[in-house]
Amino acid sequence: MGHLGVEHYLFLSAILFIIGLMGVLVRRNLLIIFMCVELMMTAVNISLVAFGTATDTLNGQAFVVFTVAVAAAEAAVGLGIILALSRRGKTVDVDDMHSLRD
Amino acid sequence: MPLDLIKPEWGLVVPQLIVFFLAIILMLGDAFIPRERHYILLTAISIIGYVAAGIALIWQYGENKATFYGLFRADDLGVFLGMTILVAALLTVFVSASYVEYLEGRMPLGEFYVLLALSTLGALIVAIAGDLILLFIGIELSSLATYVLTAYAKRRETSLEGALKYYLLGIFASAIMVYGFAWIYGATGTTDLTEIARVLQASVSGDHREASLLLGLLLIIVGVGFKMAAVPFHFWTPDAYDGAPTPVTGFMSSVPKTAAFALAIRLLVQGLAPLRDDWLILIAILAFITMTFANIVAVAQRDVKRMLAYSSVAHTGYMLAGLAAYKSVSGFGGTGSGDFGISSVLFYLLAYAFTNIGAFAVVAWVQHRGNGLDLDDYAGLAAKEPLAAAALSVFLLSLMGMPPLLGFYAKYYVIVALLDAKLLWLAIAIVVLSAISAFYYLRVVAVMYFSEAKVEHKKVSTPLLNIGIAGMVIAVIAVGFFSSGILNLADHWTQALSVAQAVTP
Amino acid sequence: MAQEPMWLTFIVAFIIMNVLLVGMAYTTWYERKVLAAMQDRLGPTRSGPHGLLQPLADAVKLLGKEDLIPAGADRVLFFFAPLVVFVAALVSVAVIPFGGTVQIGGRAVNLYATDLNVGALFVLAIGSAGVYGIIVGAWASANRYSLLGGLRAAAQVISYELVLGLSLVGIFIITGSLSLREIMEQQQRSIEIGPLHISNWFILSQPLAFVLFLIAAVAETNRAPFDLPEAETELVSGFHTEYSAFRFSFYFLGEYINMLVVSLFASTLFLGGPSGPGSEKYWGLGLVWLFIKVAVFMFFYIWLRATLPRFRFDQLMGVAWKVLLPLALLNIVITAFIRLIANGQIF
Amino acid sequence: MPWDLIFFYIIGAISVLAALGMVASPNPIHSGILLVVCFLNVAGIFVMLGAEFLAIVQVIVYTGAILVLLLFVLMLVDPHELPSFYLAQPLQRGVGVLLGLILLLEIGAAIVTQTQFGPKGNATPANIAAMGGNVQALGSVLQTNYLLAFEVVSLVLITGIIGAIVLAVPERLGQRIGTLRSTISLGHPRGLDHPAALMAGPRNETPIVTKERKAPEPAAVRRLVMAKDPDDFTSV
Repeated sequence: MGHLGVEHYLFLSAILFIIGLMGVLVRRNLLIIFMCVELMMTAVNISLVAFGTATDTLNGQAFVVFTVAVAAAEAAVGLGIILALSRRGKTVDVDDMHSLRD
Repeated sequence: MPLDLIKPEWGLVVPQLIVFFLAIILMLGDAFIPRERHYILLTAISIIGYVAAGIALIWQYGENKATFYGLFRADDLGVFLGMTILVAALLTVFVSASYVEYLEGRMPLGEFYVLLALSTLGALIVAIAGDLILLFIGIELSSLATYVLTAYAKRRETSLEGALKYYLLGIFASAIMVYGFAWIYGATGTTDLTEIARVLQASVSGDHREASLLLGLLLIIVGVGFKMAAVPFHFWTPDAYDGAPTPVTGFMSSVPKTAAFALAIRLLVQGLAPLRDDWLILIAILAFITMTFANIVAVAQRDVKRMLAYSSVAHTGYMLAGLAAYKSVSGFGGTGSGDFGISSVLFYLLAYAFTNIGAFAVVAWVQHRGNGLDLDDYAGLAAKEPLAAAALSVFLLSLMGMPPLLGFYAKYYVIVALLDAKLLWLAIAIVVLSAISAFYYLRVVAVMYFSEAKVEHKKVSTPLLNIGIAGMVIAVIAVGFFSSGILNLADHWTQALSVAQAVTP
Repeated sequence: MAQEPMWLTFIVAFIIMNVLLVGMAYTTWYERKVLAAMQDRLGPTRSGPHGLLQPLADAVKLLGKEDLIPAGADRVLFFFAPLVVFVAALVSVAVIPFGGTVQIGGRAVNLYATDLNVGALFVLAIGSAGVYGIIVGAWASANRYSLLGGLRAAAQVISYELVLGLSLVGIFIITGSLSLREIMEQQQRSIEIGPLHISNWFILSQPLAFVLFLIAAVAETNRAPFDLPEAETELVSGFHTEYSAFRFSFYFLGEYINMLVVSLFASTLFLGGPSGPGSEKYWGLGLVWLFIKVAVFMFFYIWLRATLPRFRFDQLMGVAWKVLLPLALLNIVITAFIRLIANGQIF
Repeated sequence: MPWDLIFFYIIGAISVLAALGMVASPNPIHSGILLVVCFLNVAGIFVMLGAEFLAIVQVIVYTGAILVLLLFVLMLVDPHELPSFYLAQPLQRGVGVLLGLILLLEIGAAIVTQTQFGPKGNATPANIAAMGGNVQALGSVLQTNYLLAFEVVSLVLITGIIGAIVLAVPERLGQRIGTLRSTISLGHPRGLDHPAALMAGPRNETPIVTKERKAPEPAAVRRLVMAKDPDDFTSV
């Protein structure tokens, strides 16, 4: 690693995590809150990989694979909820659809 | 270079596999069975599946092994928690079938059962997990399915908004919790709970604590607090409980909550036992704040469902008090005498599943008759529907802690454990707050029995729901008499700490 | 795999990049000629012999046009979006090997810019980052047709990226490596069964994966019949409606370089890259073989464009999720089983 | 020259600035794009830590899938139609920011005072290289030690898929339509938007119904199939 101790990565991770945390607490836009949580998750991933390097174990990297997969599933569900919310009161004009179909 | 394929002991995984296959079969059934027959067939499949899983789980009682490189722990803690989860899931099926099929504009039943099974499976996995990673995945599986279930009445705006709030705070809490996991992993170099405990035992001695360990502990408790809806982290609870379809509310208040407590027990008691002195005080404070705040706010609610939501938060506080009464089991790895604190939490979770799902079941029953959730909708219920009113009264009195109902025993054991652990102030707080809670529980009972009816009831037949409610009433009244036996079973959780250290690959 | 000095790598990378750019320019000529032949026309003939200078004329024309920015556009993003597409297309070629290590003037030279041990995934990752150029550019134009094109691109790329990635898993199972150089080298060894020398090209052992890859690759590059993001008949050329002059030329360059990269990628993965008769002895011959393979793929692209009508959007998604994805998974399962049997770990 | 230190500071600075810009930006699309920039730099950090596979996964999954999906939704949804989300009261928010800063200090202190990491494992760079590289080493850990977790995470993903389908796909009210014809479609067959099918929720909120559109004739409905692109549901 040369000059670059694990602390550097941990600090970077902590800063990104706190930025995300603040964003969740301060912003009101749903989608930006969602982005902030994703940022927090990514910060956690940096920590996990850095700790893995520090302890010479691969468990941290394995953990990241799982957090990424879980984040993807969470994103699908969350964006589904947001889409469903945005669709309130709007429906497609069924007649138009019929005419466009064939 | 071919890997050595592992040969896990599949026999230990049978209950989880049954629920897994239940989810798969339900998925296929949803696709291939005609819609008209979903109601009968899928409900039957669900019930059979949960019962079978329960039987398989009982079969494992007394096992004490680990497999999958220590990821999977077959021990009595897992069995007891698993039974609680399966019972709650089974009761939810009874309550939800007709609700999903007939109310809120007929929601798709197949996906509902699939998500229910997946959420249950996630909770079951938390209950047997022996590794940080599996704990995380299990709790996320449970939560993720519950987010969708909360939004299930997607034609109703409150349902979606409650789900959104639940979802955003849920993933926020997960991020915080995983950060805590990362710190624990960094300090111990492993994700296996037994290993973590062993490493900590060696490094934590005297008063010196690594700041990083305390930070990890703090982050984990915040994350778990969100998941179990303890008070400073409960913002999502009223909206999500209120917005979700009523059977889902009952489910949410038992299964994901059991999963969160399973996570707390597995992680704090099993993995972080050497840091006991640090987390016990945090949990005790959290318990006190939670029950005080929730009980006081609940008094102001006129909406029955919302009142039950706050009551659910208050009960989280009581359970946390039980967790705080954890003393020690003669050092890590010992098989010393049973600890009363954790046993009381386990018993409370089981009792709470019957009682709370029962209360929400009656709310759903009233909704079936075309009525709302306001207190006025319950006025004079006793005159028209004496049985329903009696059932709701039983559940509410049990929640309040009226002897000889199930809820009384649950609270009683927590108080005994607290006294045992010399936490007198917390025990007194529980007694005082139970007295306050009597106000809002009894108000509903009073309205049902002593008010004039203001609304009309539709005639609806809901056989399955009625059977479920009857079963829960009987359980709440009768199970209390076997409480000491159940508590003895719960006491075997200590074996979890002495699980075979040599991990079978 | 010899360590080589930094300056040599730079030279190789520089040559690869220039070959790619020139190749891209003549791809347009090639496309016009082939299309013309298929439609019984002549194609470009005026500029230079057989119209060979036509790409140059096109470039001068594009650069000389007026550069327009719509009034409502988000200027910064509008500026950067085409660059993203172009750069992403260029970057992904860095890991594609044009051959192994060869001796030139007594010095060992690697015929690739770099050899990542995640090379194959690197190409996919860069491809999925490149779609931002389309989405962002579409949004920044403040035009509804563009936006619709961008949305389609997003949905399409997410879906087909999955198929593209999964179709390669079979190869990874066989080779046990994600490095493209390793994958290429394994295909150069032929399998000997008695007197027969069977080529080890993965198109033979993974035919299903090859077909899936080809379909998904066409969709990834937004070419006909999957060119819904720019469908000119419905969306007035979609995401680049508002782009003109050199900004448009970056999109244009990006698309054609992407086609070349995907062809190179496919040749490396399934057709053994530069392997062919005589390529073991003379590395120059290997480059010729690679050129021929790429030319065949490009012909296939153009052939599709000339022949097939465009998909409807729901058909596009349906094909990805209900046909290609299950087939890709099936391919993985079968390959894994065969691998297990070959290892003697089951049966 | 400490190249790694210089690289680290450049990449780290870009990612922090992009993250700050993401939180501060008034325009959600800009936020999303800045987050993409941040994540690409985080992938660079992973490469510096010797986790090439995770760097690629970071790019493919986060920037290639999650954020594309996010931008998709951002463009699809009119931000004014979403409820604004109050996590807490303004006062609590102020306290939250304060808590965040305290937490940052605490994490900083934890990093500085961390005297020891856990016991060393055997995944040293040399051993990983002997296994054939990061991908092979990580793969063997995932397929042996974490096999169960690997299987369970597939259930998480399928839950995500089911959730997205249940929530985002337009409703199919009433029955499944039997006479489907060539419906390879994102959407399920679309049923009857008849007011009678939209019973009020338990609190008699206004159910979500078609505004100003009449319910179609049942005969028309039977042949009706949601077989168009989801752009129909956009507000753009």
